[in-house]
Amino acid sequence: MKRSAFAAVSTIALISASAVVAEPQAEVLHWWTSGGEAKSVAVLQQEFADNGGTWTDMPVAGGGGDAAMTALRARVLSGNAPTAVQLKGPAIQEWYEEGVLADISSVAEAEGWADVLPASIAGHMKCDGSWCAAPVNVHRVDWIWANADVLESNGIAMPTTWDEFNAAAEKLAAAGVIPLAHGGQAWQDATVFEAVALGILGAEGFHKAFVELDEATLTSDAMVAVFDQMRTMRGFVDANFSGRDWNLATAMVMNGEAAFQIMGDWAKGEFMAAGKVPGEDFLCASTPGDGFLYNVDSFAMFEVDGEDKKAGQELLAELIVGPSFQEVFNLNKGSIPARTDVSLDAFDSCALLSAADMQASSENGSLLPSYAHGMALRGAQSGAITDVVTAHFNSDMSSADAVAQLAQAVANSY
Amino acid sequence: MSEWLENHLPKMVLAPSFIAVLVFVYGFIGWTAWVSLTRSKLLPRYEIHGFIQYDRLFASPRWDTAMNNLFIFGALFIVIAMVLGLLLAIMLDQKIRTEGVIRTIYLYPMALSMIVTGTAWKWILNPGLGIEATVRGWGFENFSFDWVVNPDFAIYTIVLAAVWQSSGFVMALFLAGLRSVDGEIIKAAQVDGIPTWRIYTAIIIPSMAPIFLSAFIVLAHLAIKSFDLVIALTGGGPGYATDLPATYMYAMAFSRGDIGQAASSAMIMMLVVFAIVVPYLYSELRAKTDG
Amino acid sequence: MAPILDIKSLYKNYGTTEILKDINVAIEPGDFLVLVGPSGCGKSTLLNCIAGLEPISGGSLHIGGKDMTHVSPKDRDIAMVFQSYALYPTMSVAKNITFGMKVRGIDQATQDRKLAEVASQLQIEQLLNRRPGQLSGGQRQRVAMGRALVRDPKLFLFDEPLSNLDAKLRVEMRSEIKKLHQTLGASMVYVTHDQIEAMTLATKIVVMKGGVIQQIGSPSEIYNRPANLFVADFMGSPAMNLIPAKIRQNGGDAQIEITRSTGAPIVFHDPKAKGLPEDVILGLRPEDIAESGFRAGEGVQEAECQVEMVEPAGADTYVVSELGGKQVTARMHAETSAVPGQSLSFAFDLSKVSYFSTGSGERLN
Amino acid sequence: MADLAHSTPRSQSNLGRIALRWLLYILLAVFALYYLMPLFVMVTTSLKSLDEIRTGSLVALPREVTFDAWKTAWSGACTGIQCEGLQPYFWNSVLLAVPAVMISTLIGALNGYVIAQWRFKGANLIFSLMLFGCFIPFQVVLLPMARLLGMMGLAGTIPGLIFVHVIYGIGFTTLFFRNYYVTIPSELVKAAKVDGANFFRIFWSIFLPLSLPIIVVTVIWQFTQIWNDFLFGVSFSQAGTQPVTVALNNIVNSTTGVKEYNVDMAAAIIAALPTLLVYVVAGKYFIRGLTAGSVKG
Repeated sequence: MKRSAFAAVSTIALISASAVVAEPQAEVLHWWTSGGEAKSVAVLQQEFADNGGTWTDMPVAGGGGDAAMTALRARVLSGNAPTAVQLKGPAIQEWYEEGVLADISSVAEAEGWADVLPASIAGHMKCDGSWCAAPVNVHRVDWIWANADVLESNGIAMPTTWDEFNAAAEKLAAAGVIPLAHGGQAWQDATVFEAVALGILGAEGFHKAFVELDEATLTSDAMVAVFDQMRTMRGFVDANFSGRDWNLATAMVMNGEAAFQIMGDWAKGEFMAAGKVPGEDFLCASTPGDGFLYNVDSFAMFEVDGEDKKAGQELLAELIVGPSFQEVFNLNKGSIPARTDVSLDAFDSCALLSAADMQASSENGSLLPSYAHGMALRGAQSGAITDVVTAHFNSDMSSADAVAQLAQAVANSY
Repeated sequence: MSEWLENHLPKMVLAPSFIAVLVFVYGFIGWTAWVSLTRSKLLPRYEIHGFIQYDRLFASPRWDTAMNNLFIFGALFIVIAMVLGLLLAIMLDQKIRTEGVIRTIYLYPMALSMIVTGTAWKWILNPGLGIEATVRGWGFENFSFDWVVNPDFAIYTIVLAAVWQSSGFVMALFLAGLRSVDGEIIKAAQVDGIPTWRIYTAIIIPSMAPIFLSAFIVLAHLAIKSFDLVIALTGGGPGYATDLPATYMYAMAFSRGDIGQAASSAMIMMLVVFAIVVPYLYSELRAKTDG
Repeated sequence: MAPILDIKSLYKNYGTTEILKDINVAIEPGDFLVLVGPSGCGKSTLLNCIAGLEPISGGSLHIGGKDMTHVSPKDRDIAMVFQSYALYPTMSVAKNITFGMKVRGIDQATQDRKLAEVASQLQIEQLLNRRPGQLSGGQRQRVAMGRALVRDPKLFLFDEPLSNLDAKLRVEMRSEIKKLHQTLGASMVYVTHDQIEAMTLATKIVVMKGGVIQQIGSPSEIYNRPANLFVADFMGSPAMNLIPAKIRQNGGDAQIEITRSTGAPIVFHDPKAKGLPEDVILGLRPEDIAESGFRAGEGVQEAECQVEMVEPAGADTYVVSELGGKQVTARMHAETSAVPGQSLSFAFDLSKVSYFSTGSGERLN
Repeated sequence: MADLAHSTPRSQSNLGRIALRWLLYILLAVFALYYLMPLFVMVTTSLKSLDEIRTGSLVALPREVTFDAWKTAWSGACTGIQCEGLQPYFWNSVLLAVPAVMISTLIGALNGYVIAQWRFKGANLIFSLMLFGCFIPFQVVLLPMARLLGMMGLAGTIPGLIFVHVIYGIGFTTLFFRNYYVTIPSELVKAAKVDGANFFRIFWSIFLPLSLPIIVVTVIWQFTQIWNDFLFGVSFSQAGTQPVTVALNNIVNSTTGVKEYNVDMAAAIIAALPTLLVYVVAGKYFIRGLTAGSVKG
């Protein structure tokens, strides 16, 4: 009795909502909730509304999307999937395999996405040859941020090799500055780790290890060296790093308490919000070594009922990849556009550097997905690696043990 | 007809709850058991693959840590919360003038979720920001309180916060117990010249045995389910040093898309719960049918 | 006239345990039936069965000539007073008394009138606005009675209503209940474990043990002609003397021989003992043993006995002696000359004697 | 019981007694500090400006008190693209918690009444099965529950969330009421039956009026659980039905954006106000209710 009453009420709600024929509707599940991020999403919502659509916002923050994924799973199982969901990396293909994603090839082909997106990024947006997701931006993960004054007063230049970095760090430590601002959370440990790994293994080695999960590479001496460098880095971190939020670490760099931070380009937003100027107050550079680790945010469309929602998905996909949104959004978010034909005039020097590096990497094959941010591997495998990385970094485990555990954890993750 | 209704009305009133519990507790446990035998990834699948998930589970060092932590955390948390709760209750029972205020102060953490207090706790425990820094600021340069950043001690900070949250409730239970102890027994003991502390240890506390049991059950249930506490305070870190089975399970199910693995860990958790709760239920029901 | 309460071969089981076995009782209108027995004998269960609070497992039950075996309590036309009074704690005394009427939808005017009647009858007018928690034990007792009285039922049921009162109050309330019974002429069933209460109140007593009725009868029948050893021992205070004895059939006469540890056996003659088995238990109430010279009559026979203990009890003095290996109590007048250790001549009134089988414990005469 | 403190026998000197008393108060105060610490941090932070937080110590009194953060948290903070603060979510939580608490309390009361006073064969087994339900880790039920809610047409709705909270509240509410009602003599039911009252009448007229202390305990417990719930809230809600904890989480737990700690803290306090209020106002009755029987075994 009660149930049918509820059902009736929600049916009525649905009917009244869809009374106007096929007005684009979208309920969007995402985890961009903080000020700058929210402003970026608001841009999209505005464009969506301008094109006659109704945007229903469903933000779920926390744990780098964990909470959102919890909600998503429950929604999909209850047969009530959101229209569009912030999803990225192989998770898109995983969801596709569960048979719940919608095909947006018609939009992609009409808009010519294949021509404007770098091939490796486009690859993430395809499932079995058809388009199933729309990319929003490209975050670079392998950034090293520095306090300009601190480096200058200690006579240090931005390091270009890990040895240089180590030497600089020791010098800074001797001068009483914390060399590396770091927050001891598993994903931050993994972020530093992959930057180090990219530098030491090189682009090819990185691909072998963290995309192909090649056992030989995972257990190689080079990998031992990566862990050795991590152990060294551990010495450059202050004693109170555990559990620290990344933005507090950024604040340490800003205040001159610490010199460097290795973090994706969202850290730039913190500097900017505090009124710091890139190139003057703070410096940005890629971490030592060649290559470019990208973290591409994208939206996947879920299989839904109703013409209005399908219309919403198509409109949304079109807008997301549209040049105007790509520009405005990324200006707000600190990342760079996913499509390569957007004018970068309004972007800051760090973003320009990022765009140039992406171009170059794309050409020489060193444009690589970030493992730490879920671009390279499925959740179970990347999680297994992170477990070992963070366990090693936060204990006195030897590098040899770590490598052995790494291989085992990866094997146990299927 | 009306007589039949009258005789069966109590059962009919209980029936919906019973059916709900059967479906939503036992049905779901059964579902979890099933899924734990599959290779479910992002979403549940239903083809049985044997005990592979359990093999993976027991091969995982992180799960080892989580189970170890559960026992360390569970034991410490339950014991400390009980002892502290009892102590506070006894102190508050000494005709304290401001009892109402103090009691509320002790009790209020129960009202807050860890989402609310997590950040504050993180700062307080962080050596560079919180207690350590403050005490050093007072001039005690060698004061050290850095458990939260030490993998070997971080689990104790979880205990600290968990005790903070729950000991007030335990205190309330014990205070209620103290207030319902038969006053004549105590008068008799006082007439006999038994010192106050002996009255407590020999007469009052033993008479509160059922309350100890209730408190134990409530605390055990909190310990096993502790989840947001860890997430808010340490996120399982440093490394995964403060992982608990509940957080392990959550990580597997929702951030790793490894539902089969999560289901197998849930089943092991359930076994632990079972081992604790069943003896309690047994004693509970026996005592009640005697009476 | 049909019996007001008629119970036929009633059984009550909990699972496989039999609580009540083959209960058959009937009472006439105006009877005061007391169910008495040690705790756990099933008397309260029987009362609950009569009230309909416990379903019965077998047999039938009629109240006022109507079959009530499967009728719910509220339709049995009964009222009940409970041991703990069971007053509704959140209701005032007045509400407690009128609750039943309210539930039954009786109009307010009638409720008020009946409440006033009952309140004056029980002298609780000044308590009507109080809560049960503010009343003394005796007052609560009265309110509980009031709640029953206001119903005007065919049958009143009382479940040990006086056991929570102190001794003095108990005696007071007892006589008040008796008075009430006499003025109302109502039919009552009353459960108690106190045999004095049973004797003073009842027009009819049912003695129970282990879920089985031992004897049904008027108080004097129960007292004077107990049906078996259990009833003999349970009813009366001090209890009936139960002395092992041997009977020697001697032509037209029967000799009763009682051994004792000191001295020769006592030998009595009693024609009533004719035809009884050799081993019997002889039952004699303390008041039927007196000092020689204080009792005369047909069945009185005397014997010398060794006095072991003397207990003055005001109006009487109890003198204890040993007979047949048992302590035998004699009820003597207050000025008795008995002294412990001395020998005294006792007069045994054998006209009142009861004989019981040593095996079954059943009455033999 | 409370006489204990004052009539301590002669064995202690007056001086010793006073010293002991002082010690007692000092100890109580120290513990009070321990319990108040996080609240202190939260309140002071919420009254600081963001600049002061960036530059000063996190654990210190504000140099300059400002209530801006509170205003923002209530009606201006962004939880996604909507910058309406906690306000709309707060009312969602009210709409969700009030009926859920009322329904689960009523069901618990009826269940406890049946189990304690209308015993029948198997009632104890049913009770223990229900009790065990209290201990099930909630993560276990998320996915199958989502599926069932979908089948019932309740997915993403507030009634759906109420349903879930009621289901998983039954164990505890039944436990509370059952333990309270077993201390009430069964003769009360018998008397009422003889008086002609039926099952529900007895419950309504006699047991419910008696239950105030345990109702307070149950309501406090359930309200705290339901108001503070995040897991069910985030899983079974959709845009527009999210409870305040989800919004708070959205404000507090952003991963890659600028953190406004003062707003976070103010939001946290606002989200916790109802439960705090319940404890402060009803705390006294809470202890009383526990004393009244619910703590027995």
